[in-house]
Amino acid sequence: MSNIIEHLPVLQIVVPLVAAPTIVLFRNSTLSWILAVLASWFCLFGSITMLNQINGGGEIPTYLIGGWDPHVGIVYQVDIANAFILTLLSGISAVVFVYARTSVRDEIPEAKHHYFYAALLLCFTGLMGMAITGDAFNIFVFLEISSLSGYALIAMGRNPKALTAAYRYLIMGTLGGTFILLGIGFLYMMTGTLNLEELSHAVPHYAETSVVRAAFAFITVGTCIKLALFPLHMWLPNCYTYAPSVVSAFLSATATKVSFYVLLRAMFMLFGAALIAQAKIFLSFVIFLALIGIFMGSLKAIGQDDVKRLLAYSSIAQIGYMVLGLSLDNADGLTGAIIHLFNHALTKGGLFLVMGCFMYRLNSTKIKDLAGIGKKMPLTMLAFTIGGLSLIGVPLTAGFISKWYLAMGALQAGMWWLLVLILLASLLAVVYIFRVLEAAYFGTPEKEHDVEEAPFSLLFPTYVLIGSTIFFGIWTEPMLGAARKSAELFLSSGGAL
Amino acid sequence: MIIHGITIILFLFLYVIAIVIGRSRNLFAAVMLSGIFSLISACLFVIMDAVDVAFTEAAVGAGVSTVLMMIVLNLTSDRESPPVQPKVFPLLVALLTGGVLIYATKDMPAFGDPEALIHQSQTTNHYLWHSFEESHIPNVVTTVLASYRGYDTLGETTVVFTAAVAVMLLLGHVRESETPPKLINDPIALVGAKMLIPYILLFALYVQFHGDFGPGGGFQAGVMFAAAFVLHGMVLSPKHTLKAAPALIIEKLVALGVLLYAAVGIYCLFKGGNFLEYDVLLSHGEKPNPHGQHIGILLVEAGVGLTVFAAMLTLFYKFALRGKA
Amino acid sequence: MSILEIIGSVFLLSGTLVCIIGGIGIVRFPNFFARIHAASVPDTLGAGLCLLGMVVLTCGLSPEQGYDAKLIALIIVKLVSIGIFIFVTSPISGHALAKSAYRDGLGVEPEDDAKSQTQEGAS
Amino acid sequence: MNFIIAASSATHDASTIGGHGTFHYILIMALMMTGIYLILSRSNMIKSIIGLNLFQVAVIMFYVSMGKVEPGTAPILMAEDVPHAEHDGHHDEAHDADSHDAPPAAHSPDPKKDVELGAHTLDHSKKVTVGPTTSKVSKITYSNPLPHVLMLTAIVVGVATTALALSLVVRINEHYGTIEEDELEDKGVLI
Repeated sequence: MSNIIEHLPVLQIVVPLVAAPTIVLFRNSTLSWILAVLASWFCLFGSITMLNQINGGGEIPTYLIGGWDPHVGIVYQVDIANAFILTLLSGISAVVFVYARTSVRDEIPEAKHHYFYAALLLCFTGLMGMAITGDAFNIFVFLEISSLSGYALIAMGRNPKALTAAYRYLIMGTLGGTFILLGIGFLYMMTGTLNLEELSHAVPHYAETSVVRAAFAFITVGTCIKLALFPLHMWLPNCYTYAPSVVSAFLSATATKVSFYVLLRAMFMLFGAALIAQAKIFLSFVIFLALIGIFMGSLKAIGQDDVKRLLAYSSIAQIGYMVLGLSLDNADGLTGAIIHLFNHALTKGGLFLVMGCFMYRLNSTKIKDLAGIGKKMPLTMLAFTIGGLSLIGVPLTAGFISKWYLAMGALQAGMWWLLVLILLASLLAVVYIFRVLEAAYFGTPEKEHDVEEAPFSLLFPTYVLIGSTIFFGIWTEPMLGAARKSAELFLSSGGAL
Repeated sequence: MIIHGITIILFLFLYVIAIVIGRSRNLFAAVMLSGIFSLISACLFVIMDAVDVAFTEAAVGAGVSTVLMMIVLNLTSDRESPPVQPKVFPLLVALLTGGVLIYATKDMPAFGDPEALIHQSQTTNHYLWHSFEESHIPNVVTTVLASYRGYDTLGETTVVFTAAVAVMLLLGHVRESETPPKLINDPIALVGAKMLIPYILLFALYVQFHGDFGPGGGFQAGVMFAAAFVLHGMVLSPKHTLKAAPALIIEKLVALGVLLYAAVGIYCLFKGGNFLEYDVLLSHGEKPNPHGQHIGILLVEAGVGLTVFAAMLTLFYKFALRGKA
Repeated sequence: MSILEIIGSVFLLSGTLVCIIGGIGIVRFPNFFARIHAASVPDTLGAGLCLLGMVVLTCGLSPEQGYDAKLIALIIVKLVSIGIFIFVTSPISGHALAKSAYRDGLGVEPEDDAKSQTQEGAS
Repeated sequence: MNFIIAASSATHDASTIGGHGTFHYILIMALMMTGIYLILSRSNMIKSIIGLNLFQVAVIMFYVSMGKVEPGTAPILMAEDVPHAEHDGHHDEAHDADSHDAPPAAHSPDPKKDVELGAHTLDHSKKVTVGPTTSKVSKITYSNPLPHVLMLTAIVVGVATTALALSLVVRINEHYGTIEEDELEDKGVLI
């Protein structure tokens, strides 16, 4: 048992990576689901033990893959930020994979179930690989694994528009991935090493050279494409709307979050304050982009008739919040961004699972089809209401905590007008959430819905996620502590302004 | 550092090809030119001493991509509709990116400068002057690929596996084509192929195991194995190749290759080393254990070759058996 | 410039010359089937001559340049096998191209070319 | 052609083109620009995929040219760098170690010593006549093998992406009958 703990960092990736080909080998749908759930639960327990070990002041030794030293081979240096993101990823996937059983049987043809689960596991492996690795080029390799399986998963949506959405996402995603590859190449050219730890020590020496500045530009733009930050977000709405409900839930709660983690890692650890200090206008430009993203996302969300597309646009707005927290560049703002990453993953994952319940019963998520559904599917609608409140940021929900820290960060940075804008944007969120609630509870359906409540196998995982938004809204200590430590780690490594 | 004349000529070829690809509206010509583009870039790689990359680019870039694109052209249409209006935005993006790129060259070390930073780094130093000591393999690229950065290659084999799974997901259900593909009974091509296929397979095996001493290895060998089957499928018909290599078995081979690779890593765990630490294989305790490295690299390259062969063949089946829309 | 190098470079030059003639042939010949001849026949000969030139050049390599007899033999065997490979594939591909064009009903007259050109449209 | 000429003359007048030594990189970067332009400007999906290929091959070429050492050859150890290849199996470690110890002492951090992560051993200023790629024992310099390994990965990733994109194009063509993004946008399918 002890050596499993010792090899935990690499087993987090190897277990799901081995499960995927085993699934393709056995070609059986139930077995595939069981293997997927077991792999994600193993990773969940693994990352929780690692998080507790680090939270308790411990230090996870550097894991030398292949037994080679850091400057020769690839190493895993798991710190608080890694463990935080890993716990989030495996937590979300543990719930979503359990949910997938009935939802996949309803939306995906029987012959392709095992391929679907294999692709889901590969996407999970890729995201975990990006979150944990300590080697720059390794990030690109796992980025490609998660992206390729993501494109295929999105294209499995029943509506043929999913194909064009996946194509558009593929072209933009590959462009982003190649920009990241180019950025890594520039960094390697100037420092001669690919290890993130050595890079974070070597890059500040060359911060003035044009090569490192170009690397900064390419990595940031590449990550922002994957992150769907405002001007580069065109692919996201269609993808989340037309993808199968399991895939929308999984990707909305994990893919953009890992890209945000990579952006954090790059901006603070690799380039650090030396570069950001010089690029003062860059930070204000990023704040400007984030604000446009927030308002454009919220306004577009109000005008949507399909609830899934409404949630997709609201995701763009929430990503704007995270980038806002990042660009405030102080402890509170960064803590707000990291904890918002966690809370938004839970909230948006829960809301998309609710959409899966509606898809299961009504085969549609349009607002006019949901008219008066509150009476027929009360539990599902209650889950949507709680999730909506957390999205708005009502006190006692997780959303409130992150909005609170973002506001504190804004005040600390002396931008009180930002506080007003954050509150204004929350009001917009109120509008588009209540539009759905009003239709669901008070609307009158054209024809009487003859559906009954969503099955327990769908409702239980949904309530796990929705319940956790309340749980982490009240008992904030574990995750908030980890988020604050990660923020301090990022700021200290880069050197605060 | 003088730029060799041949490099300038080859770059000239590349520009001409890139521009003709952009302008020509016959997609068939564009696909063939993209294959030639890959081949000429492979020549450039040889000039820049990257023999393994040249081999892979020629086999994988020019070979597989061009074959897949031509099959897709056959399924869709090989005419491009005339451009509606010249788009300014793409030119803007291209020039902006180009501007940043050329700004980056301001402080770049000169091309081929031995004092450039990456040639001084410890990593290069270790790879060049200690890899033979630790693995007894002359081809440093194979040692770095399979042993020092073996985890990257595991990720890469998973990328190939992901592509195979994704294509199975998208084109999985074989639509029986309304018009059965007309059998091209061309005896001369058939006899020629029959003469060539055994030598292609033999050369693929040579490349698989020669990877330690010269350019070669799992990827190139896997593609060449698949190329032999693709040639058989092209000359006869994919249905005949299916008799020789049934699709179900090939799908299982894709999974088996990745499992073989991961199994070698996990076996190292059980033997007490870290993941993918070949030193513990067949070891009696001495630290640099070339025999363990040899076995590890051999098995790992076999896993890669298996996955790449089966994945490329699956891609060919899924595309070639697709009925015309 | 030893004698072997001179012979080798003569072969190389003649091979390239033949390929250039083939290239000119592709441009100037009237119809598709004539162009196929210009494409496949000279290239096979040109490649063969270049390979022969390379074989002669490798024979001229001396041991103190780091090439002992074993290595030179290996290089020559590789060059000869490439030659055989080209001698088999190049004519066959020319033949397959011509056969499929003929089966698609492409005539020998120049206007057949024009017809296929019009399909091509303003390229 | 205009942007190529503009690019190469924008920052370098003719005299320093060869001198500054980065002209080679500028040639590659112009290819990258062509690739990006092809991806974004062409409405035909297959043309965009070919553009994607061009862009990725150009990035691969950039990596490979980064690894080139001018007087060097391919990173395959030649006969005299391979200690006693024809030795009868067993190598006496002692002899082996000293004849091929680390490269010129001037620059050789002892790799066996556990490298403390913090201290960064290489500094840009120190010029070394004989770089580590030429060991003082052997006369041969080798190009840097690491970019070659990374690019083997990038090529395979490129082919995987192309295969996936082509299967999407086939499925889109089956549903909508066209592979032109403009026509798809007219049908309100692709935003």
